[in-house]
Amino acid sequence: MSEHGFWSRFLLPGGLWLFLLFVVPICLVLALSFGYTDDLGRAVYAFRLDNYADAFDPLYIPVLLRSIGYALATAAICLLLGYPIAYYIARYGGRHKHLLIAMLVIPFFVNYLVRTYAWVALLADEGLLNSLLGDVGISEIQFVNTPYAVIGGLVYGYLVFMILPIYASLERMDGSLIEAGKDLFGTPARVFLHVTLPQTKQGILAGCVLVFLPAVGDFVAAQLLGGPDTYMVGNLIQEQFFTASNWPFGSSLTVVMMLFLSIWMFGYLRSAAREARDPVAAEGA
Amino acid sequence: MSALDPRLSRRQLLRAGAGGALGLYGLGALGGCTVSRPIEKPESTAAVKPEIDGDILLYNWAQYMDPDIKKRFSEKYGVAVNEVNFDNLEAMVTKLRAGGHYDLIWPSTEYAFRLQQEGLLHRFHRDSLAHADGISSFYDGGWWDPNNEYTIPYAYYTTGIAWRNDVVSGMAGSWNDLTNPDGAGKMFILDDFQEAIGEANLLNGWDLNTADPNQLEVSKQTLLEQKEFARGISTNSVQNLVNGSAVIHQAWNGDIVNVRNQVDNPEDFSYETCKEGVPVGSDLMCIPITARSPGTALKFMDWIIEPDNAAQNVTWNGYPQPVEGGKQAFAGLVKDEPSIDVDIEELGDGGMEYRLDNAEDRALWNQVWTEVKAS
Amino acid sequence: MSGATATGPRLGSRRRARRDEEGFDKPRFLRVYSWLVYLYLFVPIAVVVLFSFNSVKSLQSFRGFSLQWYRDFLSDETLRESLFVSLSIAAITMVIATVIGTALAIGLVRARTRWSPAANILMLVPLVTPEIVAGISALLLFSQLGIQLSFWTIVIAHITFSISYVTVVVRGRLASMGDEVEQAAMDLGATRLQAVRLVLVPGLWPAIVAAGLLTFALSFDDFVLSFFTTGEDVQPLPVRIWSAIRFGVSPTINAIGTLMMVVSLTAIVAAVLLPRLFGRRESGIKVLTGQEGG
Amino acid sequence: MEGATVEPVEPAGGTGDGGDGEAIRLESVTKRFGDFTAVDAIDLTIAKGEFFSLLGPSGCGKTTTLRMLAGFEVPTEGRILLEGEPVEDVPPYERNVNMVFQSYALFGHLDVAGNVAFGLKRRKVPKDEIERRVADALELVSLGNRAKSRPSELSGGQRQRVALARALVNHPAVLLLDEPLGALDLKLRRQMQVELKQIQREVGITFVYVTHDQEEALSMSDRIAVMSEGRVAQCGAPEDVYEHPTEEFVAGFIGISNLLEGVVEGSGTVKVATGDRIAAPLPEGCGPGDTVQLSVRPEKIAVDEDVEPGMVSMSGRVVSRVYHGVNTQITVDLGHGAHLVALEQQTYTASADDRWEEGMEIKLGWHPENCLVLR
Repeated sequence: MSEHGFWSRFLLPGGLWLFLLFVVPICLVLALSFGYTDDLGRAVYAFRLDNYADAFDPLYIPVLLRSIGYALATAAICLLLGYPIAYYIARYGGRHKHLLIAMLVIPFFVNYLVRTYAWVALLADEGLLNSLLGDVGISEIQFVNTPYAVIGGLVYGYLVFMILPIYASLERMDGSLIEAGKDLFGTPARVFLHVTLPQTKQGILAGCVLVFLPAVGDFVAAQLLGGPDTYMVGNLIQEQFFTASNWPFGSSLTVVMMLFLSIWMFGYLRSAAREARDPVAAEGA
Repeated sequence: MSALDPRLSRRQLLRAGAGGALGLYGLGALGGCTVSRPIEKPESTAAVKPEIDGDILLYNWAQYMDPDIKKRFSEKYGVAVNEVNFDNLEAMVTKLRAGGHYDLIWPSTEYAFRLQQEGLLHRFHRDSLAHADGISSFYDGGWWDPNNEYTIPYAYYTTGIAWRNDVVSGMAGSWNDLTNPDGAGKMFILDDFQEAIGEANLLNGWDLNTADPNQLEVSKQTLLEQKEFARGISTNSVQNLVNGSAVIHQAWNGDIVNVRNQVDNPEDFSYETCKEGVPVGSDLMCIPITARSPGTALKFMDWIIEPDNAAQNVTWNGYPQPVEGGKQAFAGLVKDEPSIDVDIEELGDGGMEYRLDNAEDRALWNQVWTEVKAS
Repeated sequence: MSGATATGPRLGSRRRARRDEEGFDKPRFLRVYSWLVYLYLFVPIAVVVLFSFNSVKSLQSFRGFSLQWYRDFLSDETLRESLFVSLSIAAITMVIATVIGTALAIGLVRARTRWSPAANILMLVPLVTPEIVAGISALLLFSQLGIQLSFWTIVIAHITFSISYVTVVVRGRLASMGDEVEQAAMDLGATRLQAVRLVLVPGLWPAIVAAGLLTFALSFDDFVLSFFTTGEDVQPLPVRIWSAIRFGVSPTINAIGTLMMVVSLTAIVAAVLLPRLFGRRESGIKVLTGQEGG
Repeated sequence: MEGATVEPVEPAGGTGDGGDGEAIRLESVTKRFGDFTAVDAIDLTIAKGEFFSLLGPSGCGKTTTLRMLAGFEVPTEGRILLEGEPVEDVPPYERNVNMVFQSYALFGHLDVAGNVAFGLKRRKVPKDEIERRVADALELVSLGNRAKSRPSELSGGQRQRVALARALVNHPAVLLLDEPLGALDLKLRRQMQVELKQIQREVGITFVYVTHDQEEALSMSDRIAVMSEGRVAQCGAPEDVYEHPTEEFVAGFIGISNLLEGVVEGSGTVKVATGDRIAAPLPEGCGPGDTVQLSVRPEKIAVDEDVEPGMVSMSGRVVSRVYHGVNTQITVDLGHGAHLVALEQQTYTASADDRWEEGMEIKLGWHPENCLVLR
């Protein structure tokens, strides 16, 4: 048995599992997206384009765009919140570094639904925050049932997926690079911009992708924190499956969503590949 | 997570894509197949007898039954009583059609009728139950179960409007009250396609269950106008009212009982039914054909409608039960706010129930509701 | 890419921290900023925990200390079973996904067949696929095959989603380990399989533990996949919480949330302490964050 | 180190006597990676008990050669004989050779004793014998007291010794060492060189040592093969290779070498760029008109008043002067683009005060026999 034959065997269980239980089912979704619902309300495979005509209806495209907008905002805010804290821990965490990271992760062990619901209790019109504000004479502010609440909930839900990759790339970066930057007369801001930031590009990219893509498909935040105008594509799809019982339409919405996302996914994979061809730049990755 | 840096070339991506395409080709063979398999139905159609024949699995709304009642049943008969929850009826039917072996389910009248039509329910004789006499006569020979063979009522409710009388004034007992200016931006519509469209139908003076596309189009416009006015679309009326987000809320009467139980100022929370029409809903108990222990399930139904248990359960979940004990308990709960109470016998004529008889109508309603939410 | 700790000056020494107190890098600014983020993260958690001890059924005002909601939880057999089911699913997912994912990582780094690039992409796709898509496709697959939705369908869906996380974590460490230790083992008379078992896997252990914990936490917390694939068996806690949340909640869910956090933290503390009990010397938290081992 | 014994496999043989005492023979071994030829048809014979070095710059194929000996790479062409047996296709775990890796490749999860015992356990050596041999091997490398330490707790030099003990304990026919001292600092490296040589003498095992450090190779080896671009440029005893390099590459790679380009003249002298005619022993087959390189080792060059009659002498201007303590390196511009480097020794007569300044005129000279002509 050849060397490579031996190692290839390790690919088999995982490869097979992912193919049969991930790729094939996704193909099923694709197949069903061309199907229809019969008189008894059952989903039937066929080749019809009706669902796509519906999915691209001007009614639903804004829902998709809204979801992408929310997810982009979420990724941007996560980056703004996450980068400095990752930087602080990696550079100044000292011996508490690992404790600080563990503390970031702890809130994520309270169930996502419970955590999100806690925001409702905090931010409701007669909730804790408003009653505190009331005590200092600020009149009631509506936080929940707004797009801001949805984005806030998403940020809270996915922040850790931004921090960890960035932290990892900062941690891997050679600290002397920053010193070299300063030595070469870089102001701290310039050093950050021209040395630290490019060195951690891959971590930032990974973080953004890991936040953005799941956030697009989220339906919990909009359901619990949203208002009448914060309907997201995840809610739309979920309801086609469990409320409206229109699986084929739900499938086609899923496919359309994936099409929109695949542009981002492909872009990410491409950039990773480009990084690999340029070993100097990839050093930081 | 750190090493999320695949070193991929375009060629590798293409190769992976080719693999996916190959899989698709294989799926071409699926054309015409339905997704879920038909349920295997038992050949025997004999009526179920109330006798212990194994553990049971309940499939119910969340927090709709006092756990203590299950516990005492379990202890008394030495069988396990398990429970799983759904958050809407369509999801319940979906999982049931997928062949789930539930022993006891809680459909509305409409869903019970559909399931029975599909042959998915077990038959039983109501008089084989010890406490069947206590059942309100409204449930005797209803359209959904003319021969009393498939269902036992669990609870009933009306749909109306709950409001904060310390903030909102001028409520007139009409569905128009949803857009009372005092509640602007603090009004909620129920996140239920039938309750929402039904309310709009009533407001427009149409039949509650109209499937006329033109009428539904007008109702859709009504809903869109209401949505402009609304704070949200939600079934969580209890929390929305308690935490002050809502001052006007389309709501089920039982929820108001729960609201008033949770706040310091229960007198500020009112409830009204509307003159255009009062949707009435009944949740029933049925035994699916896939049940593994139909006998125990029937026995358990009997246990639920036993007067003391009914009273205990009503006190726990805040919804009236149309049986002896349950009715009285509910009357006691709402004696401060009689509007919440509802006498099911009286509603026999004035009340209206949701009922969409075929898949096309349902699809149309769902379509309208999806469009309202997505707009 | 060097083995992280081995060479090169690293970020974060205290000495350097003092020297850099100036301009943008001023740690004081970063420190305040970081603590604000920590505050943001912990306030809702504090609310969850606090109100789980509320003496009245309210999520708005705290009236006094009581264990009522924990009693409610414990006296509700269905909820207790749900907790147990969630733990079981997470444990089984952890074991199977860690084994498969680790093998996949080893294969991806070491094998060079024409299938490995495809496997590389395949492995990454679940990470960047919204969970709802995975949930729907799993539901479709099970319905299509006529498989009853049950405990095991949830487990299968969770494993499918977790493999990639394990692979990514383990692959990172594997790549930094190089292949010389395996060669050394084979040079000393170990067959390939022995080299994997006796040297490679022990060397990867910190990453494997970290990946396992991550998988456990993800599975235990997961709602979406469970929601789509749960069936007649006892539902995992998050699915129950969802059904409850839609129609108004009692502080019992705060008690549940608090208990879930306690369970997860216990699992972590155990994972940190266990290696020490076995005489291994990796820092537990380091292992947790997948940083470094022996 | 006293008292420790590792039974020699074979009594220590002399240097390269071939025949029965042959440990390794490479017969036109070639290794290609795709289009790249890493090792190009090399022939080598290594005698039993020999300390043999493969010396060359990075990328010259020395490590690939070593890895083929270990079994990690299979030759594309050619044969490898280990004690007379062909082993090209024998996997590493079945070859009686062991390797000390550049990175040491210690097993982090095992303690020092566990690392050393690893190979013996694989060979199912009885437990008590393992214990004894591990203890002996650790004594041999002076680590008897660190048996229970983890590799991460050891210094670089100690790790290196563990790696050595781990390989030696198996009594391999050949020990392969891949730049084992590369990661150590200079002082420790010197010390380890001495120890390594001593251990090799003691155990009598054949060592094949890969290094790019010419000084290391010269000081330790019985024989050296200098490799360049996948082939063996020269193979011989250190003195041979140093004193009589057969080609420009070897001369340049080993030690500092002054090279002056010139043309052979009829009189047997070489005319260099400065116009000087220099007498030098010409290699065979070198005739008038040939372009050659004239090579003189810096330490063979006499400076100024040390230049004796009968020497080839040239003069120029000091370009730079680098003080080394033991000696001073002086670079001299001879004009016409030619440079020479000379080493002026500190002796009991000369002192550091006698300084050459940049720009000073200087006279250099050497005995004709110390000058090599390379083609």
